Amino acid sequence: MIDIQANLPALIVVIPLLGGVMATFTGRGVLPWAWASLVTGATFALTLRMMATLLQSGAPYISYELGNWPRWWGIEYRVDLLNAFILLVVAGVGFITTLYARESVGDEIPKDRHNVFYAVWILAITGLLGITITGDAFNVYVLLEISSLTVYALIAMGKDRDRRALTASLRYLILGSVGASFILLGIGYLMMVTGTLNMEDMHNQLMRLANLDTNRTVLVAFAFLLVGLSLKMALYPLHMWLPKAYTYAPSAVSALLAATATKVGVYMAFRFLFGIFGVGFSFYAMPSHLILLAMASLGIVFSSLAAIRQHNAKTLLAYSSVGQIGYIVAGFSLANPDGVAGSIVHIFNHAVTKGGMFLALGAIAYRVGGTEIADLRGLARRMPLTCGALALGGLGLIGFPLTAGFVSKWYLVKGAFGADMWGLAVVVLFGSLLALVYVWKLIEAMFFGEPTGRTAEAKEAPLSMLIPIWILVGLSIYFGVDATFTGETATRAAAGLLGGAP
Amino acid sequence: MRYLTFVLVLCGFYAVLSGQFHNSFLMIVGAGCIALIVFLGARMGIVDEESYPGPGVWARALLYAPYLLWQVIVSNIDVLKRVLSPSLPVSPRMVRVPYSTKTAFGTVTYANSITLTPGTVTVEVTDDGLLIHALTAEAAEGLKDGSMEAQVKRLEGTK
Amino acid sequence: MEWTHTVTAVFLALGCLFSLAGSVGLLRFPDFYSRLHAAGKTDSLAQMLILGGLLFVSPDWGVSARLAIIALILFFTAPTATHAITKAARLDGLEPWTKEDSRRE
Amino acid sequence: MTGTELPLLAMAVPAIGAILIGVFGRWPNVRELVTVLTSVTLLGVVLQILPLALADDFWSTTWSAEPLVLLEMLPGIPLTLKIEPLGMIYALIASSLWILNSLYSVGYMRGNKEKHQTRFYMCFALAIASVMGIAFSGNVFTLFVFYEVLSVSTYPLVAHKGTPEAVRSARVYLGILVGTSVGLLLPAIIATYFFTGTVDFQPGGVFQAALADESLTAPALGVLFFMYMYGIGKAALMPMHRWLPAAMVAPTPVSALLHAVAVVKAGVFSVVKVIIYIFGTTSLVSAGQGEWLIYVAGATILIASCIALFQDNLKRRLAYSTVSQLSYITIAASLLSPLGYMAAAIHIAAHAFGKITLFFAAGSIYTAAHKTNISQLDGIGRKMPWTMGAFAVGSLSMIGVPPTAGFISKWYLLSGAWETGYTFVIVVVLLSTLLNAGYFLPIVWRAFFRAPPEETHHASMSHADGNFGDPHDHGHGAKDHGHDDHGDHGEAPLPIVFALTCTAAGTIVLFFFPDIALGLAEQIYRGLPLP
Amino acid sequence: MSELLGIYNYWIYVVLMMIGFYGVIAKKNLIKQAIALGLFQTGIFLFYISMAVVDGGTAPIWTTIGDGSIKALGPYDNPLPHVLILTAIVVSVSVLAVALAIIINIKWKYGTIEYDEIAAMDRASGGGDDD
Amino acid sequence: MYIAAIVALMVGAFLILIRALRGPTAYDRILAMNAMGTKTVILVALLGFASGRPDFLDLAIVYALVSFITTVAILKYIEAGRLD
Ligand code: NA
Ligand code: NA
Repeated sequence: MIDIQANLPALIVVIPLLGGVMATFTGRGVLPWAWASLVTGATFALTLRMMATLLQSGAPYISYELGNWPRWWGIEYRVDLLNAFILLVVAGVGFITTLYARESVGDEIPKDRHNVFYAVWILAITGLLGITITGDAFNVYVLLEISSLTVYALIAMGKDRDRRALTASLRYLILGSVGASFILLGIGYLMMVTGTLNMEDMHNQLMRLANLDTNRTVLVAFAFLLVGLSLKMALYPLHMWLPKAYTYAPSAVSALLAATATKVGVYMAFRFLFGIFGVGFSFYAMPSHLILLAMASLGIVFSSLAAIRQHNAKTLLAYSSVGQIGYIVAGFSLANPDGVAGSIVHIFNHAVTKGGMFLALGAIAYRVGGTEIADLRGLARRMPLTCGALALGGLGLIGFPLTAGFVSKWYLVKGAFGADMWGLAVVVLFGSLLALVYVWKLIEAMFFGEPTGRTAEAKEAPLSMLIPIWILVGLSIYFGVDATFTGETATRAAAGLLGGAP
Repeated sequence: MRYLTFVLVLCGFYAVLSGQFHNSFLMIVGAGCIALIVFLGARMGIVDEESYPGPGVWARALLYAPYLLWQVIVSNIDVLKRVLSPSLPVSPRMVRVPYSTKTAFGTVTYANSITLTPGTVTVEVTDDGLLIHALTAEAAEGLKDGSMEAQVKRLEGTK
Repeated sequence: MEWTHTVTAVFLALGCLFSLAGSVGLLRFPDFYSRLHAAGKTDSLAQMLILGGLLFVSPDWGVSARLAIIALILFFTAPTATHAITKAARLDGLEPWTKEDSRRE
Repeated sequence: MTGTELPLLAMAVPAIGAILIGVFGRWPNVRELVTVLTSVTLLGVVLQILPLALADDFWSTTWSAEPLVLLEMLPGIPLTLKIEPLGMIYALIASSLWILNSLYSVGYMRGNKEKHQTRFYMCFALAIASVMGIAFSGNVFTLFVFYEVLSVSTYPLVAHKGTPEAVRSARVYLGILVGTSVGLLLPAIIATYFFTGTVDFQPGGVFQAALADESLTAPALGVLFFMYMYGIGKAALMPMHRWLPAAMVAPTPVSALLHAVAVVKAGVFSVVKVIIYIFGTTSLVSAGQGEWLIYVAGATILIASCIALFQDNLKRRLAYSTVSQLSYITIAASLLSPLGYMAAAIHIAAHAFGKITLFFAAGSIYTAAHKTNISQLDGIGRKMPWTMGAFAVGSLSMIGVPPTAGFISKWYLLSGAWETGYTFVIVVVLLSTLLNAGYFLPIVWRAFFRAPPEETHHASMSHADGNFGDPHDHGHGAKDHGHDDHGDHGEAPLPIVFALTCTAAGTIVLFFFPDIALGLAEQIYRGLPLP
Repeated sequence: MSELLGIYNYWIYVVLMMIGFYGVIAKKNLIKQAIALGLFQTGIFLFYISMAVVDGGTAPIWTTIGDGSIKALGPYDNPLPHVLILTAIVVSVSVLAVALAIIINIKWKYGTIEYDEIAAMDRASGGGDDD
Repeated sequence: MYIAAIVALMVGAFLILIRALRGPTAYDRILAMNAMGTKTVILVALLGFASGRPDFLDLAIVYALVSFITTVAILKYIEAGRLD
């Protein structure tokens, strides 16, 4: 049998890949969902074991050469604390959202397409996991396209519920493909200069170049990658595709995307900006931290303002996500230990908080049929647990103490002080106040409104939805109350990044 | 019988292209492809009289080929002349020409031959005659004498 | 230069000549049907000449066989394609342009 | 239970109480019993802590012992609990008044047949738990966390009625409180940690080292001081006071909680604690950054008092009175002198008892006579002697006339101002005393010395008995709301009258036996490093 | 001038890419956008291939020499970009396939594939939340 | 020698391209595209010989077949309005 321990990194991608393909043959009824849960569960177990192996080994990273090709020729999977942590987040949230998906998908996707839906669903997770684990630059592009393609399909599958899912998906496809092409170009130019595709080797070659800051090819590569990654991260103003995509996608898909998709985009930025180009080039030679900081700040303010204006809760949360990405990008653009640590910890915190909130909205859509603010009015009396989860998640978005969101804000503001960026600290805190406004718009509707129509006789969400919702929201509270694990992991990972070598 | 020739032609095609006989893997894959093609061919019903006429036809075709080739050359020269001359002496028109070939194969060959002869192109095959587009008046007239139709009928085996 | 190269050169020249003739014809002829003459026929002859020419300089019989196969394919597909296009145009009711039309314009 | 664990127990009792209240939600009588029992138990626990705080060797033993680590929230920044004299005063007031407030609430909520009572008592207990957290916080980070929990747990109380007006006012309430705390207080705390590497409360402050090695300049300290003062929105320094009048829409027991027991007290308590244990006299004086607070607090006192003069609604007048009284405490602390700190500490207690009595009276008038405006109170004293009597005592305490506790704190404040030579403060105190008289005495005079308008017409109908109806008898006194006829009502239900009488008595007892409050105030004084 | 000529490939790649990019942004017909996207990606493929050129190098495919052994015929171009682009082409085709599938569905559901008409219909039905 | 032929054919191709762009009717364009297809096959063959790699001819075979199928497919779509 395959030696699981030795081939762990490869299995993390291969098992969901095969599982995804096989899902198409799972027929009808509950089998597709059961199969998807099994596969995502197994993958999550593998990522747990991966993290455990890494921590026990005490080594800075674990390297795995695919197909025993030496890593200069073949593809090398490299796992350090940073991507082991993000693997955990993606696989974990993926597994929990899969468990949740049975009712929601049953309600929103036609019965005969469940096997196809879950196949594409698992492949999307595979793509994201692949990007996170691979150490080969071109392999990142290939897996990026796998995850993007499957996500375009997943969003479009919301068409039976609302035809605008199609236009949203197409718009994301166009922008996503342009972004991916820019990344491909960037990788191409890097390959020309360094002659290799292995990220670590690329870094060493770049460092050996005499005048790195004035080397035209490197500059062009950096420009293309920066824009491409910003598009994939949905960094303001390249976020146009996100709001509609998250709104009209099926509920389970919105949750998965909100929690993982853009986060892996940020991870890619870590690998390229810190890992390959190195901190010195990316943030000191290049004025990119000014650009990124400016875009992030604008993103935080304008997307939060846009969120306040929305009348559909899902769009509101989607714009909030754009803002939260602004925090993450602002964090790592400070290029100091606190800022980068804040950025990494917020990846986890926002994943569980926003993931839980979208799952709650999915439960509301399941019971009430929509997620407009009008549908939410007075719902707390009918669906107390779901609305409670949404409210707690809201507190997390604002960054209330005892929630995970607070921990991220703490690191980000401290990082801003450390870099004498007082303006950024003001923006981060002003963002929290804007978040207070749009979260309270939801809370006031739910707890003080008068229920009408389907809201009046809505029943509480089924247990199979409530448990995943409360697992995620619970995590966002637990890691707000005791943030030592996430805090330390993020700080050590940040130190690794700032140390230069990926 | 026809399937045998079909398989043989495919094997010939495969042998010519790959030229690999010592590599067992390629041989197996080749056989597999041929089997697949034959299966699809049978399903599409293309392995029939029309695409695999009897041996006799091949012999007569060889006789007919040089005549055809010659016509091609002449017609191309004619096109060349017309294209290169500055005044572009062209007065295109549609003409309907009756035909008396019996078999489908005969009709097609006749139509093709008309196309290949200078100045004329068979546009449509209808019951009451072939619709021909002619570049000039002389080209249209040329067809009237029926000399080419006789040639084709001999190819067809009907006098 | 061996005699084969000169023969090939002649064949290639002739082939290109007819090919160009076809292209020019395609451009200069007034309507679709007349262009049919130029495009349809010249390709058949041009490809036979060029590929035939190359036969003389092919290094081994494998290459020659390929050249023959290409010639065969083009010989059958080119006219068929042209006829298919004509049939489609005809069905679509495309009327040929005639001299009288030019006087009325 | 050693000394260090008691604060944890003090927090646990109300927290568990909140859960039990939720569990017994469907049986009102059991629920009310649980509330009262919890409040009594809490007072018991707090009284156990008192001797430790009053001990002579407090600073060398209890204070210097390792603080109780509640949980390791951020790497290197735990939530810790520690006993401290000022916190002791705050905890004592909160726990004792909670008992009276619970009794009062039972009468009020049933008297007015309010909805969502279980939610009300749960949030109340949670609020008290967070108050204990604030009172015994070992570092400013813990204080901030429970400060925010207090804001969130009191939000449902302010928005209790659920009417659009209540929701709007609650929005203003939360908006300003969370806005100032996240906007200013949080960055201030982060900056403190950033510059000094610690967030722990230390007598004499934490900034000496940072100031010494120039990593923190004087103007920077000034900015930090400004962020702290305006970050603590609950201290209602103008212009951040608007949430207080807005919160008047809440039922009276909540107003009492807000004004006397918990919320505003959390504000001024945090202000004084930050001044003493984060900045410390020497840092502020040497950096010369603390003085602006005196003038802002002074202005708040005068302006708020003036506004109070023109308020016809009784609760709004009391609200603006609170805004001004809070700044008494702030101005006392901003003197940066031991006497000033003692005045602040004592006034926290004095104002608590005085203001809760006034609010209880206001609630009693509303329950019995459904009157909310001062212009309607003519001659009500005859109908509600106990209520208006207590109101008078409370007013005297506000004005600062002996034998009420208000006198003591004003006395210390004046002597503190005299000692530090701030004549401005003396003028402000005297002027505001006049203003206090100006907006309280007319109410008392109107209640007792003016004849009720329709007394002649309704004489026959009024059954002028003064019996105090059985608390569960809803008939008596609680006439249909619409009908504004105060002819035939008597006193409010017993629990209401009993509670307000106790608090009124409290203001007087505090005057004659101030040794606990004084003792704790002096304890703070003993902890300060010698100038 | 020769230096400029030597890299004419790169000029073509940029031109191709920009034409594609213009098409993606400016064209209102969804099919045209999909085609333009394909053009845009093809431009990038040309860039990768031009990168692989070795002076005097022939195609990186080994051929069977007379005696049946497989050997390279002298210097050949760098095969790595060629292989990468094989994958990139597969990706580009898949993207096109998904795009066309979505466009067909849009045609069924909206009845049109003109962006302006679709946007108008969206605004009309959904009350158009502003982005 | 080959180069000359290649250039000639390229010129021919360019002319065809003009017709493809100008061609008033769709059929003119299809005709041009079909002609272009045949030219490309020959060009690939010539390039193979020019660069001394006759094995390019395999490409020419495949291209010839694909070009034919493309033309027929487009015609079928135009006639029937649907592909299935
Ligand atoms: Na002809
Ligand atoms: Na591949």
